[in-house]
Amino acid sequence: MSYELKINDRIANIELLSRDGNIIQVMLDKKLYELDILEVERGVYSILLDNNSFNVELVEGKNAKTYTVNTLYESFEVEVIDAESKYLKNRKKDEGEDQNVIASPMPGKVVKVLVKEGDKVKAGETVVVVSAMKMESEYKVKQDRVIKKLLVKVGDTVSSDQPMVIIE
Amino acid sequence: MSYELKINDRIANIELLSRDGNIIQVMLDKKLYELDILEVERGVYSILLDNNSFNVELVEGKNAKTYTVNTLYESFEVEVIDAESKYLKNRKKDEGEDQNVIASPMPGKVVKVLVKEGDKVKAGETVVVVSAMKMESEYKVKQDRVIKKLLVKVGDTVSSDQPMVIIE
Amino acid sequence: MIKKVLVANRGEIAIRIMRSCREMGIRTIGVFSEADRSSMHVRYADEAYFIGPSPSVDSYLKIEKIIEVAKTSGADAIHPGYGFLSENANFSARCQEEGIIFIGPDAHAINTMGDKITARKTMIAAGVPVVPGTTEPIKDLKKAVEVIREIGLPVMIKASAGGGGKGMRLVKEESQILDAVSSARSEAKAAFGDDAVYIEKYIDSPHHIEFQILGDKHGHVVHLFERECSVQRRHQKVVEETPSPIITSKVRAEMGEAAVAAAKAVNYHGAGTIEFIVDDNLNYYFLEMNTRLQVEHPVTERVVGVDLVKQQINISNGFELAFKQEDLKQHGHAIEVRIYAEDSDNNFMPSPGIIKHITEPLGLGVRHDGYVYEGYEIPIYYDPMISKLIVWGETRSEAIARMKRALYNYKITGVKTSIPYLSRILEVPAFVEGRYNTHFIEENQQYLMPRKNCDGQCEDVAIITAFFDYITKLEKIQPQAITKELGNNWKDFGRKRSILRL
Amino acid sequence: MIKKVLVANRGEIAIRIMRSCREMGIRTIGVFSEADRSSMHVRYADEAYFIGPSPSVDSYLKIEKIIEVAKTSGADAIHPGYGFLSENANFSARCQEEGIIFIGPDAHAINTMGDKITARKTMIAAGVPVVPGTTEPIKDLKKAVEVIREIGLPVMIKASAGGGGKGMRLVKEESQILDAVSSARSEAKAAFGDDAVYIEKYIDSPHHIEFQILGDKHGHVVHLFERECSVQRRHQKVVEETPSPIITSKVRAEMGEAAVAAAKAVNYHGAGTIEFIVDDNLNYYFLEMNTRLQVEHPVTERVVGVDLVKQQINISNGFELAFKQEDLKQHGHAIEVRIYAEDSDNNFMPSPGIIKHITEPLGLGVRHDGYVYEGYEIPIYYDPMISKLIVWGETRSEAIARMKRALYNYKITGVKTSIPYLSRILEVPAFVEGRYNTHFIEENQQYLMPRKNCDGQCEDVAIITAFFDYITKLEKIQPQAITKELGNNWKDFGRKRSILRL
Repeated sequence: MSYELKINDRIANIELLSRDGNIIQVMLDKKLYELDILEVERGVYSILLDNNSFNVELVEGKNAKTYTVNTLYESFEVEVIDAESKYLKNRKKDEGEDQNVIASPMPGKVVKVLVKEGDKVKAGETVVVVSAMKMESEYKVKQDRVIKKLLVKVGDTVSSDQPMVIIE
Repeated sequence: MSYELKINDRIANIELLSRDGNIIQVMLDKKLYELDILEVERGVYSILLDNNSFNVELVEGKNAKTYTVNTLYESFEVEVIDAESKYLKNRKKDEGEDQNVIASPMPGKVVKVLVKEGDKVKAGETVVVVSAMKMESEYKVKQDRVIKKLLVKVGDTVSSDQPMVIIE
Repeated sequence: MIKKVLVANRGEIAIRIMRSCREMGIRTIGVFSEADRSSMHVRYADEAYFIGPSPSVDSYLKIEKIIEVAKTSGADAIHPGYGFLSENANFSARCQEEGIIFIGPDAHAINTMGDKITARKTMIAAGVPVVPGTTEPIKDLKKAVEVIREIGLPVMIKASAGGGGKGMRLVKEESQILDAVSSARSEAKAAFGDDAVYIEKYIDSPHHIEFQILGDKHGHVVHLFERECSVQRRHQKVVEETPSPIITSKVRAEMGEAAVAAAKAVNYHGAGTIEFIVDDNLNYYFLEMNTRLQVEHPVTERVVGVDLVKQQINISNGFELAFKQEDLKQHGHAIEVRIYAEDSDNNFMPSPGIIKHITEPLGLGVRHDGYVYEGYEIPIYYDPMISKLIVWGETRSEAIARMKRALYNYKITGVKTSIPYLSRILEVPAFVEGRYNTHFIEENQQYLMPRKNCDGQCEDVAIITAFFDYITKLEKIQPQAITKELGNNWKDFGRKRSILRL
Repeated sequence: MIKKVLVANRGEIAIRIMRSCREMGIRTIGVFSEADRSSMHVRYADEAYFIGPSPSVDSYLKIEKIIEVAKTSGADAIHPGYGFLSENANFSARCQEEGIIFIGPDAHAINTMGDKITARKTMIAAGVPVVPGTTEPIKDLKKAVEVIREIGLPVMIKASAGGGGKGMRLVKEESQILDAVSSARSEAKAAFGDDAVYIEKYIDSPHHIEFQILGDKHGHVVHLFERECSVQRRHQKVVEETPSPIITSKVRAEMGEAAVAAAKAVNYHGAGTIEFIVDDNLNYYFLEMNTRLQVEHPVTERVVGVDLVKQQINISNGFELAFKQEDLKQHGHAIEVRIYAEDSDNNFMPSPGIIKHITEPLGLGVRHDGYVYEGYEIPIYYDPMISKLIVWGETRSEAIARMKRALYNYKITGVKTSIPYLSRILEVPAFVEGRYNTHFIEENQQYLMPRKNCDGQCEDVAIITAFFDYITKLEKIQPQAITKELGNNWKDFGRKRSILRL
């Protein structure tokens, strides 16, 4: 069975052809790879490919299908695409580019909420200010919007990706 | 509910009295302890007792009831004694002091087997020699015995506590 | 003799201080906020006391609470580290009142050096060069022009009442002088209702070079040479090294003498740092004094071979310095980088979170001062610094090669770090050649952008690894699902590919 | 110029070599046996090749296999590390035949120094002091007595054909000479059918002191001072330090010259070590030469400030040494301890196994050369050394204090280690005072026994922690089981205790 994995803008097609201990053969976008792959620490793989030694670290993302993959110098976001992810992706597309939720990309503490529910805000206006590690980040709307719901108040601690404001 | 824990020759009686977040109160052999206990890494606890900071490492032993506990300078073997362990302990006692199995206390490779099944061996005679990390260890019988069964042969790799010879 | 030290700090510096205490047989007291119960300094200390909620204003900055813990625990001294209460004159004074040794200077030295104007006047009196400029506001045009001619171009004109760039003018040419003064004054008048201005020499390509000093309570002061700290981003030091690649031994000796004179001017005792601004012609001017241990103190420790925390404690004990100026030498070259939990490629956004995995670089010439461990959650409340990596080499180029090797082998997952950004700094030609000033980061943006360092193979390996991990997980949930698929093995993969493709 | 190095080794030394290669921009090739697929050196290398089954005789000692990998991978040089093939003259010669640079001396130097008799004769010819004694077997009594008078008491008489202590006699007094020679001869005759004996000066309280040397291919040889290695258990070094606490600068200079003469006598190039046996009066005698890098080389690196692996590579490249003898100085004091996977308190039984958890000591003055990581299984096939801890201090006492601090903070669980044993060594008065010889371990058994270091509280904490972990596990299986019990909280614990006790 072949799988599709998304990495940056690339959708890669990959299939496991054989497996013998650490040695696997995979077909990746019509290219055949044979490599020696071994999980040496939790989430850390040692890979020998044509005798080149790679150390690859995986950190699971929001779910079991998403990974941050660190190789020597680069970091990739990789997502396994199956029927479920495809459905979610398609739905998302229908909703247009801008999101209707303002979420915090980092954990922190809400230090300012500059709007009330029902406010009309202009594109570029700051809605919430979150502070982490002595640095403040402002969260703005990208286009003219109406504040539908405030999910946080000043003093709240927010985690990464936590929705803070619903707009429409 | 109170538990019995064995540490060296001491059987300690211990009961959890209360728990509020990290703060627990326990009664240990009629002595009341209140302490702040937190698992900071897997198997590593940080403990504050009367503001003294202890770092305690636990390594699970053969089963969930046995631990090797490392404090700053000392290492203890601790065993939780419940009905099941008591039963096993009593049975063991019935079999007398000497064991009827010679097991390897360390992982290694069998380099010599000096007996055959059915052999009569004298107290102190070497039965098997195991090598690990360039060092050889000899395993002897403690009293006159008969070799009932050989479970290993030269060249076998043995793990810790693996039975090698059954004697009677 | 100090027997028990309360360390009024957290993070790497708390542990660094406790290490030296342990080597001296001194018992350590840690203090911690709500967010820091699981922090390494609590685990490293002999005793640890809770002091309040996570925001530092409610815990690490609470003078009375910390004094109270010192008394309860029987600490005879307090080490403030850097940041927090380290340059707080009131805290130094409160400790003295309570009969607790403050491991740092007295309130007088902190106050004098803490106020820029007073510090400047004190330095002038002591004969330490300061950036040439006026010490009093200038209210008339003629006087202003006179002063500019005296100082020499280029100069910066600043509104006396000012701030935010209003009423500021950089004057580089003779012909601009009159215009610039007039327009600065009228802008200042409009903005602040006051047309008085200051005039200061403008240093075109400034180097930030600082001198480490140590003074005892018997009037002896020595310097431990310089640290070059010109690699800065938004006035935050990023890379520090010693010796400075631009300084000559003649200028070093002169600046060292100036640094000692600066410290003596405030009867300084303890460890301190005299910061200078240095131009391309190696003219140097006193900038300010940091009356505490610096983040970058380890490069000095490595090259001079002195444990600065031990010296601080010995000085606090009232001992005389064990060495004279002529006993101190620089051996080889040391570089320090600061590892931050931040996404350097995304506007340096802070990246608190849980450390999933960490591999620390080790081996010859590498010192690592950190505090995080696997499973530790870096809190949102404090500085994003995770650790400092300090390397030593016989030469500057060996030190750079060693730092690259160390960064290459330093892996932290779970949070984003500045490690890739730091690696890029070490490759910038101006850095490699040692020709850089405080404009280094802005002038070298093109070298500091994230780059693709690996060919397509690297990306393919990333995909294969994620894929392999994913199917291994699947297999654990549905055993045989994967192996069954492989039943006919790879030989007939062509057939399978055409049939099974989704 | 060497561009690609095959490291024919494993463990910490393989990684240590690869680190220096990386700093020099040299690509590294690792080789691994079956047991070592997950070993850190495979992960650290740029390329890695499988070379055979786990026993080293089938992999790390397979000369032809390693040569083959070097050719396949295009390596232009091979670094043998220590142990394995590092002192194998055939291997050095085979490399040369294949046009691969062997990073080490040529076969002639290895052979000459590898054979004790030849080495002894070569040293005598070079004017290097050797332990006084006979070079030829003595077959008659009169001659034996003559020789003993010449050498001076005490002497050791050894059976020429002998071994296992048979025919050995220690003679300390004049009056014993005749008896001892006669009985040694008759015992030798009975045991080996040959009554010839050797006579050698007996060194009563021997110190093992060795000199690091470096020689280039242009005839320059320098020494990098001494290492004191007298703390030994069964001829295995346990703790090494430099400078030696007993040596004087006069003797150091003399021994250094002797070491250089010894190396020159075999046209030595590369890094090597001249081992001396030294008595309490600082008489020194050549013992043997190790024609390779030593395990304890880092103490020299730290105190002299030279990267020995880089020097080896530069020498192999045919470069001249970049320094002369007078450029080299010792700065401060360095100590190394070797951490073994062994149960030091249980007859030093090896303890291979899986590393559950590791906390490495860091900070000022600490170097750590290791190779294990969490989850790694230390294999049964190789040396039990896990890592080396090297500390530096301004003084010997600071270095000892720092080593104690580092060991205190070094935690490895999953396997037993020698860390507690090493900590005890550092506390032994004779060690602290620097008065020790190779009998140190046997003479100080009473200090080296496992001790109870903590009062009852420590044991109670151990019990409570195990208990807490156990009930937390139970709770995960049967949620609420524990909290339910706590329903009425601690106030009525008296009642519960009496009811629920099993």
